[in-house]
Amino acid sequence: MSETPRYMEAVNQALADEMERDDDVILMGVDVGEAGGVYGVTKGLYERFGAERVWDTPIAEAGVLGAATGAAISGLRPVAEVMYMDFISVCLDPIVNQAAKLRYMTGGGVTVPIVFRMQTGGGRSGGAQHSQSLEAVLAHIPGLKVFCPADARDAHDLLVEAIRDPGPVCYVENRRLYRRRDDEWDRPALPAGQPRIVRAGEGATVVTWGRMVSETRAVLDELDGAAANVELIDLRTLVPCDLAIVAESVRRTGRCLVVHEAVERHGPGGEIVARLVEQVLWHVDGPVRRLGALPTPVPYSPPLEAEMLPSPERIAEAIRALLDD
Amino acid sequence: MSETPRYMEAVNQALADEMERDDDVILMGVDVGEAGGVYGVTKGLYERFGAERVWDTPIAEAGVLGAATGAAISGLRPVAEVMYMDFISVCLDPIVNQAAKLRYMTGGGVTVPIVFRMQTGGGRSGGAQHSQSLEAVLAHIPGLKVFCPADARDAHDLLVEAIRDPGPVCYVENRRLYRRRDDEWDRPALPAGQPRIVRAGEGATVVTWGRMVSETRAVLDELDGAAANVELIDLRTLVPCDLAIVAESVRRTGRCLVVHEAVERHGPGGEIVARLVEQVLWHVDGPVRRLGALPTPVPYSPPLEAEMLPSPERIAEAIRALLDD
Amino acid sequence: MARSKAQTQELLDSYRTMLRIRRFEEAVARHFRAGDVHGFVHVSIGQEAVAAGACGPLGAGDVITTTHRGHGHCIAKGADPEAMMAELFGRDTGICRGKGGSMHIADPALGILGANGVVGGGIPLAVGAGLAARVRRTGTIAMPFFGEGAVHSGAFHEAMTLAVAWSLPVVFVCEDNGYAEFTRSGSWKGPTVADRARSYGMPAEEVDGSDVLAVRAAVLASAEPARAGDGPRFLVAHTFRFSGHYEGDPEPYREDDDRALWDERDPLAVARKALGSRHDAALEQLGEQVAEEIDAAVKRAAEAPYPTASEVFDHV
Amino acid sequence: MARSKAQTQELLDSYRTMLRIRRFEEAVARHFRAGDVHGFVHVSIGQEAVAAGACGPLGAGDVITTTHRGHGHCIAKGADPEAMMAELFGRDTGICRGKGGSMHIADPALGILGANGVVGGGIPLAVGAGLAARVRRTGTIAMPFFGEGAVHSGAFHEAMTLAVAWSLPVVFVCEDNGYAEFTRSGSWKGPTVADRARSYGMPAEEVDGSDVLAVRAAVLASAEPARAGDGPRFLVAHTFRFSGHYEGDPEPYREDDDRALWDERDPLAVARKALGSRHDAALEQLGEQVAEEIDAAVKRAAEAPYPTASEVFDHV
Ligand SMILES: Cc1ncc(C[n+]2csc(CCOP(=O)(O)OP(=O)(O)O)c2C)c(N)n1
Ligand SMILES: Cc1ncc(C[n+]2csc(CCOP(=O)(O)OP(=O)(O)O)c2C)c(N)n1
Ligand SMILES: [Mg+2]
Ligand SMILES: [Mg+2]
Repeated sequence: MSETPRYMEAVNQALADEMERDDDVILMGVDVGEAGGVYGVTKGLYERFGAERVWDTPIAEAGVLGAATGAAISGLRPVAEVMYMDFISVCLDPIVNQAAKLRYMTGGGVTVPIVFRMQTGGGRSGGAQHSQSLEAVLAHIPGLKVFCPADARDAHDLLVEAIRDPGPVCYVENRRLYRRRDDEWDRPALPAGQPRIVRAGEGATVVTWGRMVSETRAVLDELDGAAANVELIDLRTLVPCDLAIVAESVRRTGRCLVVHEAVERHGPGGEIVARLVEQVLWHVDGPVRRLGALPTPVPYSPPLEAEMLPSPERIAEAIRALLDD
Repeated sequence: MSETPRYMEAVNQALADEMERDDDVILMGVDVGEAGGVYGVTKGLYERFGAERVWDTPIAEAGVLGAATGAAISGLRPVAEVMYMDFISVCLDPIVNQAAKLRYMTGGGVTVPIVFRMQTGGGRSGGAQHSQSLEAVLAHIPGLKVFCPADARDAHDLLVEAIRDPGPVCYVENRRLYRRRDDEWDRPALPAGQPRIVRAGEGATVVTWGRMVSETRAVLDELDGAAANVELIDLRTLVPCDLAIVAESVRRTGRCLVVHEAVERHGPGGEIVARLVEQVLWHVDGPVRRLGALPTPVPYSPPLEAEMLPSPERIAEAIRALLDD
Repeated sequence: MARSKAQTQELLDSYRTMLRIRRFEEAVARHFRAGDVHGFVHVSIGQEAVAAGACGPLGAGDVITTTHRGHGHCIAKGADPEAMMAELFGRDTGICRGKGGSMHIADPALGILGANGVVGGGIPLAVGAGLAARVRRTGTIAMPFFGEGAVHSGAFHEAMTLAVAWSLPVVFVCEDNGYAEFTRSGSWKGPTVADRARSYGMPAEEVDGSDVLAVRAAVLASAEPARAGDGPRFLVAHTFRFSGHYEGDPEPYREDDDRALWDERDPLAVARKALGSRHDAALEQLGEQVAEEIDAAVKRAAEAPYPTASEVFDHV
Repeated sequence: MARSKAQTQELLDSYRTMLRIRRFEEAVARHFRAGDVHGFVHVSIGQEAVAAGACGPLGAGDVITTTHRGHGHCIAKGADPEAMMAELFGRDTGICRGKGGSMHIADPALGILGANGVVGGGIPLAVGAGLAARVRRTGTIAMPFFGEGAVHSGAFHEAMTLAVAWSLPVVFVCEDNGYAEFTRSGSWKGPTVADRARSYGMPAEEVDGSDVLAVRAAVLASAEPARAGDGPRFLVAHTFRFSGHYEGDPEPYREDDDRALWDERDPLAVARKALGSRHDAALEQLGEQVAEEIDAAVKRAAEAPYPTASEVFDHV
């Protein structure tokens, strides 16, 4: 086999395969068609499937996502793109008040098989409105699933699963992973909800997702002594999320750190810590902590942004502190 | 003195006093003017201050809140109403990407003295789109403060503080408290960020805010034995939030329950538990837990909604379990 | 103008639909006051001709979305008043199993994609249904109902823009019922709703929303080209909200002359007048039938069980 | 048509503004490629006449909001290119202390309420500034700049609606630069931007966005009634995005004839032609001055310190 696909190629391939398999799958979004997407993720799909399957849209995200939701309850399976996750601000209603709730409000009268594709990726001076990781906002809304693939394998498999899911899924890509190839492309597919042990260890457990998986793995590979003996778990999906594997790990290691790119304050780490504490309180002999971004908007200037986001240095420091305290 | 004001009258009074004190304070919202608000909260203000201070608006919340934000960086101090908190879905951008970030993005070039007034209040069959408590969504966004007054005294004082604050404040009323009068109207004002011990106790600590304060107090007043000896703390504001008083309480009592009307999953309780665990892990000899709403949209049917929201029964049960485990 | 026999039959059928809506909503209002119906309830008394006239000509595959004031559209599109009443009573036999309530009443199997608690929220949904109709070549149309208050919303603008951009089979129906909550129609400087619609490049017609056959004719004229792929159409129905904005509304904002309009605008009275006295006996009988139907609906709703607690987790 | 002396001076002044914008953005593009300027950068090369012509007549108290493509508007409204360049270099001396970057560049003290990374996001802000001007009776106006791609957004619709409803002193300026990202203007069935604007009940004019004096004249004509309380006005400037959508854009979507337009549409060339050869010497000197100014801006930006880490917590 030639080179394994890049993360973005894995996304593209999942879209192509599902569109091939099921005529009801359509794509919608700003410049996802002829242009192939602002990052090239949907390249070739317009040519292959045509304008009735791949819908370029005006910049009218609330209308587009609302229409996608209406199409989803009318027999199609739309994959609608929000170009940057930050822009859920202009189209939250169809996601949160319509798609997430329609099946419930109708007492099961409809299913809403829709995927909201969006991407995030701080750390490249995108500025305050193009850098946010807002997965906690979505994960808080009953009726939504939230997938955050960390590598090409999961980018593919979780998108396939999202498209086939009868309910709405927010599928969050990380653009800083787009060009990465995957060591483990041959890894078998895992279902959503099941965390994956990326690296075994006995001294402590680190839980994360998205870009922070590879970031943390790189940090761990550099550490030595006790700090090297850390278990790393990729949560993969925030909803659903079966923490049994994580709890088992923390019972073993006695310490836990949740790392995420999202702002720490009222961020996704709180949920994970709170659930773990419920399950493992009497088993831990060290701290259960979070490391997320600082409670500020994302600054533009590189040194400020490096300070704001969880950097390799801060991750390393947090892991050392976890082991020492 | 005659009767103390109801919660909604306290809101009205704070608005009137601040509008009287400062000509730059204006109100905006659907039917806040001539009609006096859909719940009557702004009654009399249009007559008293006129149409250049109290702005009825079309149903165009994204435009209105954006305009309010533009007015705030141009010398006014708008209090803009979102009729139901659920509708932040149609106007999140001005709140989250504009008002919350403008001071930061301009490096301090502007202040954004704006209050987003909104109200919530589940438990009355408002249905899935008129019953949500979404304070966690707002509290996650750096740059926003989030106030959740639980009684008339705080409804007044926190609104005054919100209006005078140089930055954006989301001020969340609970409509089910609107007609309540306050036992403690003469209580001195407390600053935002400082929790308040509502009821002293030594057996466990319960932390909550909004309507759940009186709800939990009523539950505690009914309990007996060890269960009666529970400390109840009103968090009052999610951002800012100094947990020192809570941590001190939990160190004393050794057990803690966070109760909120919001959905538990990725809800505001996670943050509080995670921060408390950081501070008190070695001092607790019982669980640190959350009790929030179930992970479903809010159902209409009364028995289903009662099941979904934290009811007096479930609060009592959770407190008993807290003491027993 | 002389009416054909077919038209008379249509008028009789429409009258029946309107009467069923009227009696249903009167019962809803009564049972709201009695505490059997919960939450926020908005009735469409006075606006029945729009629902009946617009939904009458729709096919089974055509779909509608509606607003917080949607009972009438549901009944006109074929929803079962008994299941609707059970819904409003919060019962397990409800059309949404008690989960939706008045503001989310729906019956997707009948093409009723639901009421909506968010002003403007249903409009893009209908556009999406139109998109699905186009992609799947079903030959069906989608019809969003919305109030004149919704046209200021971004959702309206974006939905209109998409429907035009993609030539979708959508017939927009705006009911100008005189008020948005407590604000009179036309309070805001700006174009009329019809002119606003035309500005998107969409043919728009205004129609007397108290005249059920006029609404019906306008919908028929609009639906045909929309269905044929000629792009969306728009109707403004001038109608009259006889009740308060919500059940319990004290209506201090009403202007004196408001109620005076009632006699000439009541769509049932208008239809009855058009029918003349020739049908009095039949209509009397109809009145009894409908009263019975609604009474039975209420009775069965009141007897139906509430959902069991564990159902809270179903359908998430 | 003969030009008055005053007009010639205006043209010379405008030319200077445009040249400063051009050289600034060329430097930005260069230093983006060199890695000194970060993130997402959108230059307005080809559109300078809109910025210079529209901001030229504004007073110090008048305010603007702009888009992701806002350098030109900022310079034309008086922002210091040195502080702007330092911002883009991410330095502590930046106009936003390094916190904003290109997409959020602003100088509120000069009435520049900021670029915006959200398409449509700045339009309601300007409407709010207009509201403040009305309430505070400042006699100032607000001017949102936005691209033709933004007119489909709900934010545009709601902002337009409010400005009309409240007769606010706002002059909307839409720059139709041929593209929204990779999508050509006019790709979507629907009204022209000017007709869309008129539909709100707002006078709208179209102007050649490569002709700085034409833009200036149109703005002057619009600003006066807006300022006097006669309600909002709208301008569509037809212009031409010479560069890619963002720096680094490979532009595969360009049509062949695109670049051919450049010679006749370059606003600097247009102005220079209008000035004739009489000013060649002065313009040559101006060219040197501007080059020096921008070189110095780059030099000082490159030498300036980055913000210290603790500043991350300031201004939240
Ligand atoms: C986004 C949003 N804003 C505000 C409301 C509150 N609200 C409910 S109905 C209504 C008035 C709607 O008026 P109109 O569209 O004319 O419909 P009508 O009530 O007259 O049928 C308002 C403001 C809402 N439900 N959704
Ligand atoms: C709400 C939103 N959707 C999408 C984008 C991505 N985006 C950035 S610029 C742009 C095109 C804007 O086109 P136009 O308004 O014509 O401005 P121009 O780039 O031509 O100056 C898009 C889609 C965005 N920034 N905000
Ligand atoms: Mg109305
Ligand atoms: Mg453009």
